[in-house]
Amino acid sequence: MSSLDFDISHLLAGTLVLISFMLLYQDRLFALLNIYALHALTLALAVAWQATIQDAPHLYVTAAMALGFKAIIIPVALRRIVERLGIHREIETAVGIGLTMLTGMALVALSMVIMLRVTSGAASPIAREDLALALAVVLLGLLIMVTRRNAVSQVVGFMSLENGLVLAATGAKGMPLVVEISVAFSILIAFIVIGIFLFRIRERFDTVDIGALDQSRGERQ
Amino acid sequence: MLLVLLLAPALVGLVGKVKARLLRRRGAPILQPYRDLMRLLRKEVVLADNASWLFRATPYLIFATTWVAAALVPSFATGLLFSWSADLIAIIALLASARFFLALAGMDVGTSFGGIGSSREVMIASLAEPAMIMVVFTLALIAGSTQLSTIAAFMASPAVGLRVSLGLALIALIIVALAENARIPVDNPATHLELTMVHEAMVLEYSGRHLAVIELAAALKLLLYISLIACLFLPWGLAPTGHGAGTTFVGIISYIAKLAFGGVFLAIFETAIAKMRVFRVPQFLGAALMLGLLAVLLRFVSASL
Amino acid sequence: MTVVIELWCVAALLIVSVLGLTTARWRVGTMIVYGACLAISAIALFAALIRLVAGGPATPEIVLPLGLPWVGTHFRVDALAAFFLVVINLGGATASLYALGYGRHETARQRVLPFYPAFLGAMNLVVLADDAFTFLFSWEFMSLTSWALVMAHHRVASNVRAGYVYLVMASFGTMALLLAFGLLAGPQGGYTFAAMRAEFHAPLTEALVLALTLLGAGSKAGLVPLHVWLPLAHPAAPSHVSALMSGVMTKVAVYGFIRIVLDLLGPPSWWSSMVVLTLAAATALLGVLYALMEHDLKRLLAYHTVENIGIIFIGLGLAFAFRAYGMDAAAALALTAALFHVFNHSVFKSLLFFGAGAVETGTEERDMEQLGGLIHRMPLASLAFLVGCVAISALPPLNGFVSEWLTFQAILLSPALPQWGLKILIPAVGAMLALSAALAAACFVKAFGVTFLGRPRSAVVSQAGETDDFSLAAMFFLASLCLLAGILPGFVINALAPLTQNLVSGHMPLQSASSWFAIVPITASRSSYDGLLVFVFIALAALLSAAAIHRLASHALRRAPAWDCGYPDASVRTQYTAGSFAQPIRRVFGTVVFQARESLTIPPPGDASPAVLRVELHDPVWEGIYAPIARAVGASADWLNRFQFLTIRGYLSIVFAALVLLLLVLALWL
Amino acid sequence: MIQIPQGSIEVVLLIPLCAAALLAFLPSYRIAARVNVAASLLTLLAALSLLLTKHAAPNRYLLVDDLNVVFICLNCFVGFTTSIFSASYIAHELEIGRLTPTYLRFYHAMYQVLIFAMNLALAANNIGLMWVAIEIATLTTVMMVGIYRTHEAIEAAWKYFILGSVGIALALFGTILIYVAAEPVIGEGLDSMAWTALVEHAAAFDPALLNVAFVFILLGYGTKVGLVPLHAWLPDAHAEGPTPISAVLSGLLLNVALYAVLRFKILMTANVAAVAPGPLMVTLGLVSLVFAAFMLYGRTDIKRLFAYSSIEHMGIITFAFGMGGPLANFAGLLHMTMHSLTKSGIFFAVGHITQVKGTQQISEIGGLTETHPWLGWCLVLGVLAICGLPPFGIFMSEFLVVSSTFARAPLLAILVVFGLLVAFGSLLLRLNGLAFGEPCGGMAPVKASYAPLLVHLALVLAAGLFLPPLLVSWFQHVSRLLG
Repeated sequence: MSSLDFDISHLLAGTLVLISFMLLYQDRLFALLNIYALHALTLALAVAWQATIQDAPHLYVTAAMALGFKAIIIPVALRRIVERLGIHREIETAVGIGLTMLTGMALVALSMVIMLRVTSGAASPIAREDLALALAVVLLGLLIMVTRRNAVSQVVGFMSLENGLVLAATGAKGMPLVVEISVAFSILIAFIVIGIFLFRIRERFDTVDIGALDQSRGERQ
Repeated sequence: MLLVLLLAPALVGLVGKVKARLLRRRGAPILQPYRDLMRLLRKEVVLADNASWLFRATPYLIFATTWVAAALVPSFATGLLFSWSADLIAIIALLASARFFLALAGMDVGTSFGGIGSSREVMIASLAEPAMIMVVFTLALIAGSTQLSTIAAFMASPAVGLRVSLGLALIALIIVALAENARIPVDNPATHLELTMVHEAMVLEYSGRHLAVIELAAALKLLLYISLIACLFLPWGLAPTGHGAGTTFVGIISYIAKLAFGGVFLAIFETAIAKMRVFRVPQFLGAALMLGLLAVLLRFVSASL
Repeated sequence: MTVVIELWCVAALLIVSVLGLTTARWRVGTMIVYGACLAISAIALFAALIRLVAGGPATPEIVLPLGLPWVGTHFRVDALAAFFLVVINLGGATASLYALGYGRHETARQRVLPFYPAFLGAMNLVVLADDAFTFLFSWEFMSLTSWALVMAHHRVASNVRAGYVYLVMASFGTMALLLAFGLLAGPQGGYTFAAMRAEFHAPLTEALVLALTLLGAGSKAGLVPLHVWLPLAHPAAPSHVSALMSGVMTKVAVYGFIRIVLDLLGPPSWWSSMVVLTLAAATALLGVLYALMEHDLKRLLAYHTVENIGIIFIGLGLAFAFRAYGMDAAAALALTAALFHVFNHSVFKSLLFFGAGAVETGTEERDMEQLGGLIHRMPLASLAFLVGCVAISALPPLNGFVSEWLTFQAILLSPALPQWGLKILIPAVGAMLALSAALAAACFVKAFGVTFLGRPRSAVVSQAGETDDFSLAAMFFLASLCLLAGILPGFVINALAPLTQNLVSGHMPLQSASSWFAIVPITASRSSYDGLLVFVFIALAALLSAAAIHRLASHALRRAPAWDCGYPDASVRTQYTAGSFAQPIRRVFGTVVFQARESLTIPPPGDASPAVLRVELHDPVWEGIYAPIARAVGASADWLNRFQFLTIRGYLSIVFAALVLLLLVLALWL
Repeated sequence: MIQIPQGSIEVVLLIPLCAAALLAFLPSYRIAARVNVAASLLTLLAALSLLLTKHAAPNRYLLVDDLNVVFICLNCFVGFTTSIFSASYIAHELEIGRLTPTYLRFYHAMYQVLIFAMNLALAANNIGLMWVAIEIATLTTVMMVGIYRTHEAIEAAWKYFILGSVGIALALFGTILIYVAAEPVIGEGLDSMAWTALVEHAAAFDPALLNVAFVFILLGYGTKVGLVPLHAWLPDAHAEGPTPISAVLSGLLLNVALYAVLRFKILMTANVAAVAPGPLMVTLGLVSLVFAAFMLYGRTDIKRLFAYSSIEHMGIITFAFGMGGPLANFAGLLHMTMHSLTKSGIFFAVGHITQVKGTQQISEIGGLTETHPWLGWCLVLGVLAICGLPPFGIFMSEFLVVSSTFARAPLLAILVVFGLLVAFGSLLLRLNGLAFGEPCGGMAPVKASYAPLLVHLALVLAAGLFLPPLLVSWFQHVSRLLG
């Protein structure tokens, strides 16, 4: 394979990580959703590129799915929900932005170290890069979930995490279709369920703040 | 067996006489105890309303056990008939069972006196018995046997040198003997002052023939202890097994002499010392226990040297 | 042959327990269940007895395809097992006989009848088992069934607590034994006893196994400081069950100890005997002291079980010591003493608990301070109880004395031991043994005197009457056993000879050789005791004197009120109570052991209110060991409890942290 | 492309699917409940036919071997008994109006979907397929947990959902890594995701990659197993959902997740160069055991109590497999089976108890053996069984675990024993309050279905006394695989 393929895929994956950082940095809800759309878009591109260089047509489906669902529908829907529920637009973070960013850096470094070392023998350079960056994205997604107090932003974090998974899956050479389907499928279900929950919660509280949810524990004692 | 039975009251009388003399009194004749017993036998028994069958059976049990115990102590000769049927430990245990029943009888009628007597008696006994056992250990370890005849024979033999542990054991034994026979300083046989009395408190409700039997048992016990000390620590003149008439005669004479000596010694001791508070008795007996244990330990150590 | 019979008996017992489940609804259920138990136990008893007397090698082992798949359940009866089978089934038979009468008063039949036969069966199984799994299975099953019986009257809060402490302690013991067997079996899992015997055990293994067995069997037997459940659980159960738990189940624990340490582990080392002896002496002394402070009849008896277990273990410890230095005859003597005491204690402790049960059914009262004068109400029961008291106080000519006498004889052989620590320790142990024996006598003067003698201390006594015939039959049967074993100990010793031959490869001289049924530990010149002769002498002397008195003395007899020393008092309160009876001993020992404090508050002059004497005792073991443990568990539980009140984010971050941590580990590792 | 051998696994999978479709449209809950039971029964029969006939040759998606056939049967069996129990349970819920018929339809459909998903996860020969199945199972249980729509229920479901999907995501990453490791050796395509092929070639995989993969797998599926510190969802989900679901969760779903971990452990052991998964599992297992043991102590909610007990037992099982060796592995497998039987049985009892007493607060329940002897004694037996007392089966497995461990790693064994004792003490303490003492709480007679409860207890009892040789040989074969 030419170094161009490698460079482009590397670039896209890297961009994904970068956007994850933006997600991590962002503290306004709508902006967050927009950036997430961007995140998904990049993912779509990356997947598509993988499809071309691996000439694995089924990956285009995944790319399309990423584009359709994640880049367009979900952000719009979330925006709707946010408006309808009248959630206040700031995201209050649990940990200071600066600290979060530093942690993020450390995580990226960690994932690089591990993946590049581990996959040294095994896979093609593209796969290695992809895996490493994908792990970074996954960890960053987790970090978002951990550092955000607000349900919507946590959901966003979770979805960026899934993006990382998709990236990894596509990076893995010739991985059967079943996985993408399952991923998309599960995310779809997941989203529905979240929606249901937002609704239920809407019936009871005026906020989707999990903090409010956490006010009451199962076992009061 | 009959010999000890006959001698016992005389010993008590002797002790009383000597004590009286030491106090510049003429005192009752030595045979007085026999007369007391006879009189008691003739008197009617006044039984408390609440007394149970146990109360009436106890005197005979006490008498029987004490008598058997006394009979097992080689008085004037070793290797008496059936002396192998029980060893020193058994003898102690026999006395213990006598005490057991006496204490029960003390509680039978349900007066506070009986209770006082019993509870103090068992408290004293609970310390005196281990001390006694320790003494037995010492002797048994020295003589390599718990058979009294064997021990006595061994003590008489030149094989036994002068040993520290023996001395300790002797002191312990004397202390125990004083406690067991309810003598001063542990108890005062002559008093009826409830604060101090132990033995008398238990038998307070007894009268008539029952009392006689119990008194006799007490006398037997005293005799037993003195003859025990005698045969263990001054075993001279004991007729060996398979003895001729002459040696037997010597044995009897020496035995009576020893008894007399013991009685006199006891009387002197009693007049010389004062009764101690009930709750100082444990220290007194504890000392005996410690002495006994010390003796045993010394013995163990020296045996292994 | 024997083992087959025994197994069938166990099976029958289990069936009976199912029967009990169904018939418990009706009164007749009591008769059916206990009658069946009596019959079965009797059969098992005779089978085991024949086995024991006949001697001979162990039965070939029977393997059933149950339990661990590739091991199966092994059963075998050797001399040791046979002896304990005798003890168990003797207790079982008498308890069932007693329960035929006693069980009629049972209010919670359906909580007793199903478990009682199962309990008997479990105890038999423990002794029959010949592999680790079966042994522990039956062992824990025994605990379980007895727990159910303890919980029979579960509405009483104290019983529930007792059951709790009991079962927790029991499973603690089982866990300890489990670890011990794990060591013995090795990683390959040779769980049969045969395999364990065959294997060589390193010194460290030996030490660990001994410690664990002490924990395991000790917690069941009631070694200090593992005895705490005993005085709680034994009184809580119905009396015939208390008798079984106290008189028999503790013996099963002793069996377990002997089986593991003497049989499976091979010859012990000297220090093991030191450990055992120290624990045993402490147990004997503490047990009797606890008992003296106790005024609840059944709790008192339970504490005495602790004491007697101490005496038994003293014998075992001596056996170890002698065995360690190859003094087999002496070891045999010590072991015989211990086993003889096992038998004796099972007999007279059952008898005493039966008596306590009779008192309880008669008066609905266990607190001695409320009793008194029962000897008039139930003369026969009190006679039997008295025999038990004399026996347990180790007084001749009954059986309790014989075993203690043998123990003393064993102690007197100890100077021959080369090891210095033992030289110093054993005499001290002897002193403590003597002390506890004397204290036991004192305690039973208290128990019998306060409960049966004197005047009634409360109205409950007046409703008491002589107990039923079944109970009396059981009690007198045991009482006569106490006497027989006391005056003819030779037979028991001979029966034990093959057993000691197996375990310590030595046995006492054959007793039938010596004349007049005297027993001779080593040689006649050294020491001998003839229970029969002593008994005959005492009887003769008593009869003679009585006869003589009745011939010579006057027969006049007058009933009169007790002499009141000039204080005319009607109140029964002036009698000595259990508390006041124990006061001198409490002052002597209690202040040291229990930090006993007496506070006397005398009202000011003119105030008519009574003076109050308050005694407070502290249980050193409970406050020193168990309370802190309980506190620690509670505290750490509270601390950990916070972890279920985190926010979702908190949990997520924990997961996150775990992930990152593991990745870091990998990154550093690779 | 899928040929149908006799006693085919496909049937086992199809029946629940069809039943689910049917139930989704059945209006009357009575019929629905019956259909539910019937479908579960059919599934069970199909599964049993698997058990008896020889295993069909594995294809690329499904396989049946000694390891999973046992669990499939167990799965279907408990599914069946639970459906019987849920019939009577749900009736009561409907009476007191906690559930509406609409939700019931949903409930029954979901129930069958859950059974299907779990069977699929067990029968999958493809790590991707297994992952999908477990994901489906998670989502269905999430909805069932939230079905009461009370505040606590929704919170529990939400918690379960978030933590569960994070875990599942991690598991997916691990799965991908496995594929990446397999791909160079086996080549692209489905084969490099099939268990059969993977185990065959595992020795050639890159060990380093396998290690990382296993970390993700263990954390991912470990979340579903409920290992501390990933357990947070478990108590809430058990406590707030309908009791039949708690029974299925504890009895089956945890097992399924653990089964997944086991499969991967086999993979790891097949590759000698890879770091042994043992220490990791041992650590997690011990932590779970001890932590749960202490958590049991302070519980005030009965269902939460037994949820924590499930965590404890999962800890024991994970520990056993972590220790490895024929004895420990055998014990682990046995313990899995026994635990799912016993724990679901306990939940049956608990369900009726909470219904009749009208509360889950332990302090408000008392003297059950007096007021409801059957329920009470069944609870007592169940708790004693779960505490590993004879004559029940768990005694055997705990015996094997502890005794085989002590000879190899004394310290660990002592820790285990410590945990077991604390757990036992705590459970017994609560049991005393529940079953004994003065009765309190509702006295009304209960119309419960005792059959499932008694059958479970009887099975556990029987297993404690005698294990059928067939089962033994399976377990022994599997434990050899597990190394």
